[in-house]
Amino acid sequence: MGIIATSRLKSPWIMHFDNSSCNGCDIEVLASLTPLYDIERFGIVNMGNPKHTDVLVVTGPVNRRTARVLKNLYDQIADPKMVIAVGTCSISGGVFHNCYNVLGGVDKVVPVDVYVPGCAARPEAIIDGVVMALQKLAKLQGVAL
Amino acid sequence: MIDKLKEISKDQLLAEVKKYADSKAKFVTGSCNDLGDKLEVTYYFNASPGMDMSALRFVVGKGEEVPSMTGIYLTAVLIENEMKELFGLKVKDLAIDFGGHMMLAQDSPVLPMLKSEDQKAAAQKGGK
Amino acid sequence: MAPRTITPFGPQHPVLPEPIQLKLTLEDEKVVDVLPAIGYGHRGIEKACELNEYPKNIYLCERICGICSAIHGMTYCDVVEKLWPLEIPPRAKYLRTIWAEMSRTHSHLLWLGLAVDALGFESMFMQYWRIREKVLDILEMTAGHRVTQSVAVVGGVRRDIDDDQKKHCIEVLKDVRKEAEALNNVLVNDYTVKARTVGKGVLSYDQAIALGCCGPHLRASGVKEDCRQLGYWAYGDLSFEPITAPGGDTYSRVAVRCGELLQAIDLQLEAFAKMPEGDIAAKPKGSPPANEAATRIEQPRGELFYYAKGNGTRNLERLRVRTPTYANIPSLLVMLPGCEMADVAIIVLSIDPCISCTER
Amino acid sequence: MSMLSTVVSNLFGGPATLMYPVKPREPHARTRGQIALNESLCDGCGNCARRCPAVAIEIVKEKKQWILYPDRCIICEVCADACNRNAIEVLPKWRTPFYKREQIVFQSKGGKEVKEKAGECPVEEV
Repeated sequence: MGIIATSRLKSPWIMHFDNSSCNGCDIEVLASLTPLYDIERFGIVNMGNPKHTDVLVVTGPVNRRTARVLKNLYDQIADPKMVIAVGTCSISGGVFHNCYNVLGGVDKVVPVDVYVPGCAARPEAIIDGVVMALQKLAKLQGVAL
Repeated sequence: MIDKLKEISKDQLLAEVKKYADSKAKFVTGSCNDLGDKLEVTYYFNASPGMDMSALRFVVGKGEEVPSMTGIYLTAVLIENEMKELFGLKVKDLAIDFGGHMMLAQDSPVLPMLKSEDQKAAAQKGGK
Repeated sequence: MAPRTITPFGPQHPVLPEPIQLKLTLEDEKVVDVLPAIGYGHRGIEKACELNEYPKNIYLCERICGICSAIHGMTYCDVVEKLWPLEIPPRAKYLRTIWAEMSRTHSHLLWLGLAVDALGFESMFMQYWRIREKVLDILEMTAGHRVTQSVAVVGGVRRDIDDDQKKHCIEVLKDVRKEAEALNNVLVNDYTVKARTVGKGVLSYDQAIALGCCGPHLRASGVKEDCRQLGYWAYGDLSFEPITAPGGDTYSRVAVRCGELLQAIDLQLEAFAKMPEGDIAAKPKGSPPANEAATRIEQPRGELFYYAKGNGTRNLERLRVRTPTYANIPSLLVMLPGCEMADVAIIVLSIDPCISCTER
Repeated sequence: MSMLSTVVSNLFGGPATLMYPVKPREPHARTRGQIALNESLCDGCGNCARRCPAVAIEIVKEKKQWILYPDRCIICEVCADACNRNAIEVLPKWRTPFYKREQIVFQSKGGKEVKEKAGECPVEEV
């Protein structure tokens, strides 16, 4: 199993899901794929399919309709999985704290491993967040990163 | 102050909207205000091409039915559904009826845009 | 008659980063009917704006949409200023114009990138986004953040652009213009792009008006209509002429946005040259009076409509936001039936959908 | 073929990529990264907490504490503009991600006390 666990850390596949964010963080997640930041050089690939995914990147506050979708996507991802909440509003609801249709942060619905603050979170911070998630995963599985 | 605002009654609505449609005006949007026991609905139109905007406004009681203008302007379907959902405006004969769940989910608050008692009290106090 | 199937498109789809669902009724590969299901991004911002004190709403309104957040914030300030009414200083007008056009530049670059990516032209996507980073960099330098600029305040703007920054901005913009022009030439003349877009998702002049479309989507159907013609902020002093295209198809929409991208850079350069010295903000007196106002501002995606009603307190009685995508979604009901399943993605993208705007 | 000029200029133009973790980019002077309190200037007037659109600042008058919730802060800089004594600094470096949501407590006119170091990994050694 050692080789699989190590390869997972060397090339994590991420999936991005937008709850009901303002688009700012989504665009920054996308921007980190493009030439200036280019996260693919770390072996990180953006996937559209939850079954292939190791890391779920969630942006935006959970609202009453996307809560179900998010839970669904989370359940479809195979173990071990990591969830990263990107952006202030996905951590706690942030500026949307008194909107009636917002439930709050992502951690009200699924467990979150790493929180990336910022409004919108900078691509550098997102890269840091993914690396921190991998560190946690390495520790959990007892393999060296 | 809204420029070129025309106050009408709800029975005149379809006839007035038809006039706009015949003159090839563009539907801009609508807005709804909660006036306590009544709802104030305003529709905005733009004489196209150009940037000349005018508005129609009518006031209805909260239980009254309002005719839908989706037969004339299909694009009003989103705003009429939204007003129905968020304010409880009773629009009849909608072209596409989302059944009260266009914006809101099953467990969302009902008619969330209506003013709460606290809000009314705060507005009264500040107005003096 | 071929058997019909209903295929969902979204809410989590690789082409659209945002949640929207289209229920497509298909007959083999042909779309015969479409029903949009929205509401995945509904937060209830309009209500929260009534509950907050009015200066806080600037930051909430900016987060209606992260792509054109500067314009949302400035439009909110504009409509609240109309309640007094309050005149803003000339330099603030120019600064607002510059930031608005900078947002337009980066938004169009973003859209062009996403559109060519939906066509499968991935290297071009990377090229557009590479230039876009330069625009984001000058936004960060002048406003403080790449995405949420937070430059607007009721009465003017919060930050000034000094001479060094101005010089740097002009340099970068000229560079971006040169590179964008080269890429646009490739895009509009490319054989594959033409094959995928010409004659797809056609919307005629009359249909576009009857469906109440706005922005580049409307201008691609030949309607010469742009809110910047109203001459708000500094647009009255700049040489501005709306860009239109006659076709009404996806190709025209690409062409209009290519033109507007270069025009936005020209407008910024002109505004930089004409910008007067002076204050950057006027101070509002007291709370917004009991009055109502509506304002229309051109956003990258089209006309942004704000309606505000004050009641003399520090809270607003009502704020209504109509965003351009809200007006453009009904046109999908006309454009999609009859097209092939494979073209759905590019036709949906061609209205430049911004779902978080639409649902607030 | 018309793409050729772009291709050639990219070939010789050097990489566009920023080697991020190795070579971080220079932040601009105006960049809004995170906020911090200069404890020696703060008098606990509460202007910042009242104006904050995201309710990220809390002031406990009795203990003279200024509490920042980094998980709510949207870095809009309103607090820094509202402060009459310029006690709130905006630093250009973005806040690093964290494993646990923690509040950061500043002691007005006193030492700084952080409840738990935000960056530490909470997982126990197996």
